Amino acid sequence: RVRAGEAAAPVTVAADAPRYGLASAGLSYPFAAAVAKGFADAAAKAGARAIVLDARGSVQKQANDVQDLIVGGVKGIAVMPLDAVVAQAWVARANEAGIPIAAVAAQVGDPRTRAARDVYPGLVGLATQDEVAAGRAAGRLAARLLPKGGVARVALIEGAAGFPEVEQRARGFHRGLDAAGASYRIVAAQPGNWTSEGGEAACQNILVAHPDVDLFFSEADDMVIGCARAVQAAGSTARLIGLGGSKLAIAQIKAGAVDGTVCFKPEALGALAFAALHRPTGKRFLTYPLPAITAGSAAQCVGQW
Amino acid sequence: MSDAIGWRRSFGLREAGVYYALALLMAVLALAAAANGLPPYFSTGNLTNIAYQASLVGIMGVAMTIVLITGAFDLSVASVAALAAAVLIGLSPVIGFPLALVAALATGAGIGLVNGAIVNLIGINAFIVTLGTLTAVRGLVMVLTDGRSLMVEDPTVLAQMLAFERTRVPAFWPLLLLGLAALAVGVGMMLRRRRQGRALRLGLMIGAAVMVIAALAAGPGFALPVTVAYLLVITAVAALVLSRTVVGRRFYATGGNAEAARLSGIDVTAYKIGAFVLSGLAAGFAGALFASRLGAMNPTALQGTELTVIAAAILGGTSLFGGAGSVVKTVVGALILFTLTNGFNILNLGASYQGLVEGTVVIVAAAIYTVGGRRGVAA
Amino acid sequence: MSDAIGWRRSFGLREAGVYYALALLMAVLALAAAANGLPPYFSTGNLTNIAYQASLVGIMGVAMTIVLITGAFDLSVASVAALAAAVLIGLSPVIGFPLALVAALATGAGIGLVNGAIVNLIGINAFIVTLGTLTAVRGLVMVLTDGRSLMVEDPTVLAQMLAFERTRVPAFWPLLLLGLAALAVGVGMMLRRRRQGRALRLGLMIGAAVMVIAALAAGPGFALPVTVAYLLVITAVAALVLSRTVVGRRFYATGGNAEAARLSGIDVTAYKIGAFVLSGLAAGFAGALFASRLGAMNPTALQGTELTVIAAAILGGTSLFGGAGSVVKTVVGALILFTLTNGFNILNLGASYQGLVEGTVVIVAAAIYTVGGRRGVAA
Amino acid sequence: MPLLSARGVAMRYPNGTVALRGVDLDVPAGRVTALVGANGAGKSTLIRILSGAARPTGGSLEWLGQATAFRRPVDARRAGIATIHQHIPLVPTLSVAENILIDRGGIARTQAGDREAVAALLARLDARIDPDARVGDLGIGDRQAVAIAAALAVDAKLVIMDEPTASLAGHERAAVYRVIRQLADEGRAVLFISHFLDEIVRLSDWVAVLRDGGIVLDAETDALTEADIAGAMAGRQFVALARRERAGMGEPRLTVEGLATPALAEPVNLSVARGEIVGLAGLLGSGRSELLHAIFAADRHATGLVGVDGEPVGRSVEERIAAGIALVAEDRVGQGLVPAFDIRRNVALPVGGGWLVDDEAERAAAARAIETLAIKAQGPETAVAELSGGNAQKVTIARWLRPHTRVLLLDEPTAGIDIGARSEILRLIRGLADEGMAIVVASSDFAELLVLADRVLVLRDKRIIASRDAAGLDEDTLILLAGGSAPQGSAS
Ligand SMILES: Nc1ncnc2c1ncn2[C@@H]1O[C@H](COP(=O)(O)OP(=O)(O)OP(=O)(O)O)[C@@H](O)[C@H]1O
Ligand SMILES: Nc1ncnc2c1ncn2[C@@H]1O[C@H](COP(=O)(O)OP(=O)(O)OP(=O)(O)O)[C@@H](O)[C@H]1O
Ligand SMILES: [Mg+2]
Ligand SMILES: [Mg+2]
Repeated sequence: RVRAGEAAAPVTVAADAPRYGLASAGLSYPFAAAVAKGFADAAAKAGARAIVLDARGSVQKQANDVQDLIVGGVKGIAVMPLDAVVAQAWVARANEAGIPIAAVAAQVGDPRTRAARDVYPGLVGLATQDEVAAGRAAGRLAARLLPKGGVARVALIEGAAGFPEVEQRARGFHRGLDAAGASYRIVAAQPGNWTSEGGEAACQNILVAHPDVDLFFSEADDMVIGCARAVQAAGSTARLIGLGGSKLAIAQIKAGAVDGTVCFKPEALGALAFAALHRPTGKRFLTYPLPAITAGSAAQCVGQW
Repeated sequence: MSDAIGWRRSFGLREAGVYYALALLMAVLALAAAANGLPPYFSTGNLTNIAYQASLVGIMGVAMTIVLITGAFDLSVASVAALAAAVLIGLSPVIGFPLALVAALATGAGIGLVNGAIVNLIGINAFIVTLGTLTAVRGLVMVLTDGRSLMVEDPTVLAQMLAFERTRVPAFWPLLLLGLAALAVGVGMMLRRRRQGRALRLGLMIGAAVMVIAALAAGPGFALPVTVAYLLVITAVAALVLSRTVVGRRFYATGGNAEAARLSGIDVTAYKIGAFVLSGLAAGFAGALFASRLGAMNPTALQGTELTVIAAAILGGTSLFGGAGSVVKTVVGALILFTLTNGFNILNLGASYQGLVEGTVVIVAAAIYTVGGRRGVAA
Repeated sequence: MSDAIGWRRSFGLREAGVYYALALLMAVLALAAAANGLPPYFSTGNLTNIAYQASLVGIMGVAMTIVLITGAFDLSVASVAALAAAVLIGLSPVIGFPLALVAALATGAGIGLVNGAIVNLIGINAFIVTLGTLTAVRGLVMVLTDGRSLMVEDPTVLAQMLAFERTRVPAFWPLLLLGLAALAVGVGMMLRRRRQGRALRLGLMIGAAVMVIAALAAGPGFALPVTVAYLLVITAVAALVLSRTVVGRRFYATGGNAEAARLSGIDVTAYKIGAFVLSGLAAGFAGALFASRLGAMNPTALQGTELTVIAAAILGGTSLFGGAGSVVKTVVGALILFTLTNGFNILNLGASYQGLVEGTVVIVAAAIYTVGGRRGVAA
Repeated sequence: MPLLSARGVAMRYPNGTVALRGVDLDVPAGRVTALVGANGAGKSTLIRILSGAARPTGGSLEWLGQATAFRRPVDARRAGIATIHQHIPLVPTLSVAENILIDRGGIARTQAGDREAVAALLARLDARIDPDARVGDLGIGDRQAVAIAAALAVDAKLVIMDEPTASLAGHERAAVYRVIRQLADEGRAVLFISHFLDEIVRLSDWVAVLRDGGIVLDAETDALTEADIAGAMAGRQFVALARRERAGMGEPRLTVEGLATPALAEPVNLSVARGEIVGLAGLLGSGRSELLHAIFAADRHATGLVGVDGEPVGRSVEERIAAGIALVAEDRVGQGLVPAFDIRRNVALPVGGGWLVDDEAERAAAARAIETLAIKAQGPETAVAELSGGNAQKVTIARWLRPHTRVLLLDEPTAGIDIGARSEILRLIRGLADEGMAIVVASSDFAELLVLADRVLVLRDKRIIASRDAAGLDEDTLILLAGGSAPQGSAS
């Protein structure tokens, strides 16, 4: 028999091996691609076949993907939900079909009413980093970097409107700063659309209005890299903090262009999600520690995306 | 001779190419699935799935086709659908599902009216206007939802939504009867031996045969998701109006040569605005279905879908220059697009290669009927 | 009388509306900034920022305008730019930056050629072809990058990239001299008292005055980011070719009436394909600049930018139906779009409201010159 | 009481052109009223106003004695006015039948009897057109016939026709004449515009002459001669062009050997001498345009040898143009003009010349063309979209009036051109021939061909069936050769 093109999992796996599906948010996002890699690697190690579907950022496509996985009769479904609320229905459907389902990288259930660590009923597991905790780690790091004395001026580079992480990371950031007793004022909170060029433009523009910003917190590493260019070009002394631990950001931290970030490990998430489906341990909330990284500690974080 | 030409016209690549493209694609996928030892591709479940997945794009595509026929363009459909979804989810707990549904549809139609009025009364290019409303309406969704997902908690409302979107309608008898009726009409036409319409007759007979066979293959328990039924009804109504009524002809005339249409007494502006209203209405309906699917919506819902909708229409052979187009073919165009993704999922094609394959297939599908036809639609 | 009409034409809303729209927008933002006690809006730094942010879209917009002038359409530019970026980043460590740059540009031009050939030789609709290449080329980027970000580690390559993208070019003397030269030409024309060209003369004088004032205000240390300089040079060359050369005339004729152009001996197909090649080349250049910004790129780079590019062109008054358009106005259209985000950031407008405001401003800006002009470009 | 009367109708276009300055006109029932005037006199503008397609800037209309204002075309149609506009507005993507029945109301798009009705209308016009053909695929002559049928389909009290026969050949033209007479005999009013004065004299009961936006002559036709009408149009005494025998052609300039294309039934061999004018006669669809397009290589499938002055010429339009061949295409809107360009740029369109645009030279050339061809326009910078039909036609000719041109192919060059300008153009063509140009001209106006040509080729069913010396040939023979019947009372 001819085997299917196994682009996602190059390791040889028997054709009748158990199949596990991952409904990814979009494989052109490096973070999601790394999650998928972790998932596929873990599956290959366990002698299973991973079916990775690419929603390409569309909730509707992701709904179709989940449905195709259910109809296709996989042994377990991991979903990296593009929308926490919408994903509830998928959990219900998988449950109806008797297929175990786990969430990876993002929560299922209304994030406003559900605590970050409260796993949605019906999921066999939730493998994620706590976004609020990540924001908090960034906030604590920021508090260390802010100038002492007086009210520090902080600017926030958000993702894009409509993503729950935007608010969660910001909330954690505030908590981290408050917990460290920092005295600060948010002078601007503007979207950088998750991209480096967006981050660069936002920082350039904010620096025009507030040339004296002391610190920029970018909600994602891609944006902090762009922001670093803007800060440098404007001759500002603002400190820069990102979030995510991308390869590029870690390189920039080592080079001294960025001050710090919070280390995410997407491949670990993929592996955790696979484990939750393959060998459930009963523990449903699966995560890993989120250290804040600076130039001194950059070696601790291996950029996975 | 005219008959032979009519026949060649109707079944030639130029006219029927998009059907062939779909059939070819499905055949390739079925073979590939069989070769990989996967469950049979042509199962009722799988085909129903494809139709279900294509239904929202199909519904918006039908109205988009009408807009394109009048020579305009609507980029705002996806945003409008998201807004309608937000309205439905937001208002359902307050004023009840039926009224909220009306509000959602009215919202869609209202924005369509605004689009149409700006384009036709002020005279700004449709592309830039609907690009503006695409952005502005999405912004409105952000403002209304405060950038967060909305969901319905009220169980009665939720039940109504599920009933609206998730029931299945029994399809065995309708399909069988429709098929037999079509067959009867076809035979009747054959007996009347009209010179014209041999092509139509043959098309009718093929359609009838497909319906009857599908019904028999699926068995008496066969039921369709209600969204697919909505799509079928909307498509059928639109196709009949366009091809069989004076209103339809006026839509075509408006897009084919607005000045000629105006001089022959057609209220061109009304038809052009009407097309936008229909587009908004369809987007509102699609948004309501989307919201009801999950009892929830997120502010970035359906982002980017407008290009898929337009792609379906153009894949179905609708001209960007107005005056020509068929809603049935648009739906087939949408089916091609969703068959493709469904096929990727079934065959577990590496995600990296999907874009490459999809883009190529889209161009090849369009090539099938362009090269087959005498001359392509200009640029 | 004819002179008065020429004057009214050139400075009327219809012709110059997009300039007024930009000026109005900037004035509003400057006032708002002042009212909020922010530093002056019209600083060299801020204006340079806006130009810098608009430069990639502007460069692609110039070529897009040419494509639109020939009556076609190119949705693939953003994907092509991403591919060129991937090629540059991927090849630079292997074959060195200069050769990799050539490869990136060749990639862009090559895909443009493929687009143009499919559209014009096979005759498939440009919208569907470039939608196909949009998808396929993005897929190719995924395949090449395997869905991960690429980055250059080699410090010498990185240095070359920075030199290519990040240097600043001294602009005080060039600006001053150019302004004075324009002034001189204007005065010369005035002395020759030509009947025609009063409008041109006035335009020249205004432009000259703006340049001289800008140079003096910015001071002798004034330097432009090199991407802005690239944009200026590309725009100037394209504008001159389009308005002053026979080649430019033929681009317009090709889009204005392809059959008439063909019967006048213009190789219409070559011009149409040529426009696609230019578009691919410009996208390749933009992609190379993008990659050189960070010495890195991720596979989703620039996704969705094609709509911004087309919006800039159409905001600049280019017709979707071919035969009309101005690259300078396209660049102004891009500036409007980026001035808007710049304004949002400076005024710290909430992210939720930005879409709503942006969409509205786009429509209003387009309305300014449509309503001002006698008749709008038909939908 | 007249059916429709115009009182002091004036029209000033937004660009400042005053097209009409107070026109009084009565159109009574049962009468064929002819409206004539030079190109740009304002005829089409008046028609647009009478049919509700444009609103006048002054004056008023009366319909059946009642003051009316047609705000939209539909108002005029409802009142009972059917109009054929000059630039034949049809919907290219719809079929012939649907274009003809376009404004029919009701619910069903096609009704029983539609086909029969359409077939009857087309038969009445002697037009052999497939009712199911797409209008976009038709030639300009067929489209004109469809437009006439569409006007007849409406049961109108007044039928207005703006140059209905400009693109028709003798045979179809005769059918239109018949229909016009019938309409009048049924008690309807017909308002009819034409540049063919013989047509006017033969057909109409009444003539109104428009000059510079005002009526200068309004009289019964019987009291007038062609010369009177022409004189009133031009505002001066008008001398019709007479045939002139010319001796001694030069050596062959254009040689065509084995020219074959799928559009022609058989290969064509042809030689045109320096200074010779060859006429192409034939019915609609006989293949005249195809032949010209093949010579010009505009037909990509054309094969065979084409030579100029003994030098073989390559097989592309550019090479043909470079060798000095020029084609003035028949469909000025579709194939001739770039609507977004002004006169200057349209005239300067043909390939050749340097890299840079020389504004001054172009302006001068355009000004010269405006002068030579008496184009009625404000100046070289006037947009061609604002020109009247005949003046637009002149622009397409003007494009090729350059020293470089050695062979001029003209496809219906005088369609829609007024009598004064027509003889100017014919004189111009003759002058060009005298300077050594080889000229091939296709025309549906056989009288014109006979005046102009040295030799006439007759085409029928896509092949050349006869070649005659023009001297001694008469119109009736030509009509018989072309395969049509002679128009009723074929005169002159
Ligand atoms: N849309 C327009 N805008 C501006 N001027 C116009 C417009 N249409 C026509 N004109 C001008 O109005 C005048 C009358 O034009 P009209 O078309 O009525 O002439 P006509 O008598 O029909 O000529 P022809 O015999 O050439 O068709 C001309 O000078 C023409 O240039
Ligand atoms: N692009 C086309 N597609 C289909 N039919 C066409 C096309 N062009 C022309 N025809 C048809 O071919 C026939 C020949 O038309 P054409 O105008 O070239 O002939 P002609 O002898 O020059 O006649 P005339 O110049 O009097 O119109 C016509 O019946 C016309 O309808
Ligand atoms: Mg006229
Ligand atoms: Mg012809």
